[in-house]
Amino acid sequence: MLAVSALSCLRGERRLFSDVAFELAPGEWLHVQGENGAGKTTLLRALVGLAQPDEGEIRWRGAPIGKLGEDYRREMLYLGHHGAVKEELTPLENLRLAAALDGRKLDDRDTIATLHRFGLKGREELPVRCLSAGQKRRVLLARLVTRNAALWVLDEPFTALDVKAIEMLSALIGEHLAQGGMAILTSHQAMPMANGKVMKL
Amino acid sequence: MLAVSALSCLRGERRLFSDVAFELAPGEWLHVQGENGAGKTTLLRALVGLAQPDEGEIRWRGAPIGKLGEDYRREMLYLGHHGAVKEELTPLENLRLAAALDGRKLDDRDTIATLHRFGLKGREELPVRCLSAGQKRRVLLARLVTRNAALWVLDEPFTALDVKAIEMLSALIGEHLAQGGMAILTSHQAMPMANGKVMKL
Amino acid sequence: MSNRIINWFKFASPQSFYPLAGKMIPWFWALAVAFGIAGLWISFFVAPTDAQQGEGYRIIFVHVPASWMSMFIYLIMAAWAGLGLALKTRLSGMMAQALAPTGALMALLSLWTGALWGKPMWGTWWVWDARLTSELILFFLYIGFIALQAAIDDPRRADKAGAILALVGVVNIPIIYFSVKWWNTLHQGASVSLTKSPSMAQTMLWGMLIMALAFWMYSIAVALMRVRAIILERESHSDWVKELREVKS
Amino acid sequence: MNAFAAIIRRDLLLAMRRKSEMLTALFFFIIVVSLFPLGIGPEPMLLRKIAPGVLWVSALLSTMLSLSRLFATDHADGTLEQLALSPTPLGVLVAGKIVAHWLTSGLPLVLLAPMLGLQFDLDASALWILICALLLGTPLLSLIGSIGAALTLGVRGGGVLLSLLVLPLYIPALIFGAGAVEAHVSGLGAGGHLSLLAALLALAVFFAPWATTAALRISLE
Amino acid sequence: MNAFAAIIRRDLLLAMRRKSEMLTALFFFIIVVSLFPLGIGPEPMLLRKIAPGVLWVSALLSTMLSLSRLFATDHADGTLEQLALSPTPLGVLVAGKIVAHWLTSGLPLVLLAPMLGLQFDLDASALWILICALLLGTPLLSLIGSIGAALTLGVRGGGVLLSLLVLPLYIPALIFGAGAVEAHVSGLGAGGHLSLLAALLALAVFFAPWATTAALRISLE
Amino acid sequence: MNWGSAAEFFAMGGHGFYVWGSFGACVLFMIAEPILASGRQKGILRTLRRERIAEDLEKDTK
Ligand code: HEM
Ligand SMILES: Nc1ncnc2c1ncn2[C@@H]1O[C@H](COP(=O)(O)OP(=O)(O)OP(=O)(O)O)[C@@H](O)[C@H]1O
Ligand SMILES: Nc1ncnc2c1ncn2[C@@H]1O[C@H](COP(=O)(O)OP(=O)(O)OP(=O)(O)O)[C@@H](O)[C@H]1O
Ligand SMILES: [Mg+2]
Ligand SMILES: [Mg+2]
Repeated sequence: MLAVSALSCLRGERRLFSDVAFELAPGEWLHVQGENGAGKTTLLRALVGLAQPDEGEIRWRGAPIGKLGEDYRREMLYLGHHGAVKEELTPLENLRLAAALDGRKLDDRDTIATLHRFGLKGREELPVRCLSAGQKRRVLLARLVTRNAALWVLDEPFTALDVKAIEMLSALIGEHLAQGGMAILTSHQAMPMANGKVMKL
Repeated sequence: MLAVSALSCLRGERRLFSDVAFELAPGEWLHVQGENGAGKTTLLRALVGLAQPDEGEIRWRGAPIGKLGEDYRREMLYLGHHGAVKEELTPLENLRLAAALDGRKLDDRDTIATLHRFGLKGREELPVRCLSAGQKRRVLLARLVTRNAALWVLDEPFTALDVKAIEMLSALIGEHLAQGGMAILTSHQAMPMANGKVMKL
Repeated sequence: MSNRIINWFKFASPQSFYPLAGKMIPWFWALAVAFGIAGLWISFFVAPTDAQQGEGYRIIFVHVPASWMSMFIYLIMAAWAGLGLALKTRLSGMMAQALAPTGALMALLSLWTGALWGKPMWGTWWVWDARLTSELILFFLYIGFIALQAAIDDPRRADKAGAILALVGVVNIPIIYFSVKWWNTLHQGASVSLTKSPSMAQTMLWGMLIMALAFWMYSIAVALMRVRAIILERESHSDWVKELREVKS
Repeated sequence: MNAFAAIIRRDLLLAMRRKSEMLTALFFFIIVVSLFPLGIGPEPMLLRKIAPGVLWVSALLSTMLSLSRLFATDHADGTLEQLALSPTPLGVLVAGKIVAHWLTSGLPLVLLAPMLGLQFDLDASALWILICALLLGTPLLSLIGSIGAALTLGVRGGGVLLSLLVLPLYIPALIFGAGAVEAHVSGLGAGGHLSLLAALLALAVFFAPWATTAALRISLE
Repeated sequence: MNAFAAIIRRDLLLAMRRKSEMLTALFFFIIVVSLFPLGIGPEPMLLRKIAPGVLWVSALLSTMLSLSRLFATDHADGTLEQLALSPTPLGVLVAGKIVAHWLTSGLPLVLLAPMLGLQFDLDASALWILICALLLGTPLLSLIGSIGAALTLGVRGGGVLLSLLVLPLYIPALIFGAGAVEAHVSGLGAGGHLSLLAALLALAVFFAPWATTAALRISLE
Repeated sequence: MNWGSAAEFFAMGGHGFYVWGSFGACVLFMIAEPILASGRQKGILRTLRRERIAEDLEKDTK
């Protein structure tokens, strides 16, 4: 499905990585490893199309992602270092609006159920500004459920989460893979999931 | 040295914690534990004087910290969730300016050596904006070395750091304790240091 | 045919343009100096005294070339920028960046010499005349372009952002020019207006043209000098720069 | 189309949630307009003469101030990245954001202007022309401004740089807008000015969202 | 004293690093001043009359725009918390920041104003009065503005709220500053206006840093 | 020849200040700009040379 060949990225005069190549088939996941500053975030941003690689090609279902455009973006979900939630809005509103921008409408019941699943019970109506670091992160991650995407690209999804939340999230990723999804993750912590491909930068 | 008694904090109508009490003597460290949203960050901000507790008292060398003011602040260093580094400046300038504001002048050699110790070799002259998430964090943490403080208050110091950096940091904290310093930390990860007091919120 | 295109692209690469520019610069300087001396000679020793304006009119010999160049350079700059955006040639962005300060200088000189002309002729340094006002706005556009590029560190990003701004500006310059013109002529309250240029003697025309050529050659020479510096700055870590004779010695 | 409505609704909701922001932009307009009589003196003749100019310059400045937030908040919290990655074309979302910006910052000015015009002793027909001119002109300001906002996104000193880029481009709108009222007052008829404004608006509607989208893609890289 | 110099040096260094920011604030001033003739029309008589008012209002706006950055960047990246926790008294640091703000945003305006005055056809003696008035007035603007900047820190829509708070406080400075030039032009002598400006400045030097510090402490809580 | 003497030439019929102000500014700026440009070129060359020396040293020590 996703095939990457001979990818390389420059930053300033520094070559972060070169000749990165891998393939990802349904049900597989990739753990991108590397020290701080190795270029993991840069690689992920290139994979989703936010940064232009200096060389190499990224193909999705056989076509270059630059050509696919929206068709690729519809099947892919990227959650980065950033909050990407509106601090003034409540978790519920945040999820609903994010879905509306993708052109879909969420059912209120399901959305609230998802928030509960992410441990935000009793915080549905509080502006995100008031939430703790970990709770903010959970609001963001709830989009994994409310949006159906085949490819998940997650940059350090476990930061700021407590032990229970990490377990919940890795179970979620496991389900996604079992249903034929794909995932690309970075993390400095040990991964609580098995059977991943590993790539060292 | 630091004595806390009957501390309690409200947020909205929610009582985050109450009757928190502990003492910290030179060479000791405290690990504040708790789920996401338990109130760890709130507690730490109260301890350093950035938030007012609703009840209870915080004493440093016997005197309430509100009264001590600068005398307390001179002996204490708080590093929070936030970056607290200027994105336009280089790591070197960031450290030098932070020290200058505390009324001290840093020796260039020592500062560069510190940056190297924190794995920022070759990045001394790059604006912080260009650094990776972990590298930004390291610039912030370098202040632990360049500023002599007796009490370190660190909110999730290990986020975004890679394995080597975590080892280095915990060794640093160990040294600090061995020299009679004190530390208060939060973290969801297992602590690589021994002999800490633990407090569950 | 295809051969020529390849050649063209070869010189569009910074690596081959750098030495080429180095070779061209002295020639343009020579031309600029030659035309400049000739132009100055005509403006001070050949051109006769003007019947209405006395000697003050001699400012025309720098004022008009500067005004022309300021407008012309903006077009060239925008063309380079657009080319860079369309074809992704690295050199184009550098050329645009190199031209901007010279263009801004020409606009400034036009304003300065115009003001110095206005004081004796109209009795005031500045009037809100259409031409003057649009020249001032052109100067602002240059400054905006330079400021935008200076504010962005990543040169590739700076090039692209600057290109969009330059193109938007090109669309707007005629709009601005005509709107200002209309604004000014609609309520003609000003007690002074641009005195009609005297029917210029042949010599004056020649003087102006030669001075304009001098300004032109000067602009090319300076822009080439600046583009060489920019090339070195941006490519400082590529191998060909390290192998340059200037660097090795 | 669905997403277009959704982003307008989202931005309006956010504006409501930060109500103070919208209101203060309005008050800024009111205060700047009211500063002039203080700085210049109370002669009614003089005031009537400078009224259209002052109102338009203030409208321009107040729109410009709110421009810096057009994309900046979305950029800072990472939402803009998500918008760029959304399956909806970015151009549609950008157009929606521009519409929302006009609704929250341009439209209120139009509604408020007649009241301020009274302070400067303008008569009823001049006020009508003022409203028409502002109705055509303020969307133009939002459209042109969005290009500047996108270009200066995430750039150091963005706020002031933005004004440096955008203000010169606003000049035709200013000239025709203020000119319309003046022409009417001096008996020349405002039709020409207004139709030129409309032509500029039509031009901007086509090109500005496109240029803004291109600029945003560059800023995100 | 050491830390006082250090914070001035730091802010100047940051300003140098963001050179474009300072320059663009200046150009903003120039452009806004130049907008008025475009809105009002080119008659020299009229322009001469409104010149002091226009120059002062523009100076005020340009100072105000740079105000929002006075504490905001330090706040956003957490440096301000660190300043408040620093052993140096916060008041000293605040005073240093205000001085640096004037040096980077007020002083350049003063130096530039005469040139713009020429565009409005002011004569030499009026220009001198203008410079004196601005020299007394711009520090006043920085001092008063810092209180507003501190109060609106971290408040949503801070930028515009700031202008709402600060502009009314600027009115005395505007009246005396623009009044000085006008009084001189109409032959009344500018002495009275200038000494009132000086008195206001003396007052502000004592109270503003103190009030700013108090406001900052509140914002940080 | 329009000019009787050098003084006449410099006076420019009473407009000396304006004429020489214009031509002077042009000459001044047009001398300054190339100097600045070549200064920029020299500066970058200097750093490049220094970097090269540093690289050579590094190689030697290895
Ligand atoms: C700051 C003041 C001034 C500015 C910004 C300015 C600007 C310009 C510009 C942009 C042009 C080129 C226009 C074109 O080729 O269509 C020009 C040409 C010219 N200007 Fe000025 N000008 C100023 C003052 C003056 C004054 C005071 C005079 C004479 C009294 C003057 C006389 C001329 C003449 C004779 C030309 C050439 C006309 C032509 O080629 O059609 N200018 N000026
Ligand atoms: N202009 C530049 N010049 C030199 N190096 C640069 C420049 N910009 C970025 N870099 C480097 O590029 C790298 C960016 O890495 P990236 O953010 O992808 O790291 P990462 O693997 O995600 O790290 P982390 O684990 O800390 O998040 C950093 O090492 C940074 O120092
Ligand atoms: N206005 C409010 N009403 C109700 N609850 C609030 C309000 N403001 C904050 N809270 C709650 O207060 C808590 C703040 O927690 P704090 O940030 O101290 O958590 P933390 O222990 O640091 O968590 P984390 O591990 O995620 O960083 C959160 O649970 C939040 O939901
Ligand atoms: Mg990263
Ligand atoms: Mg926390």
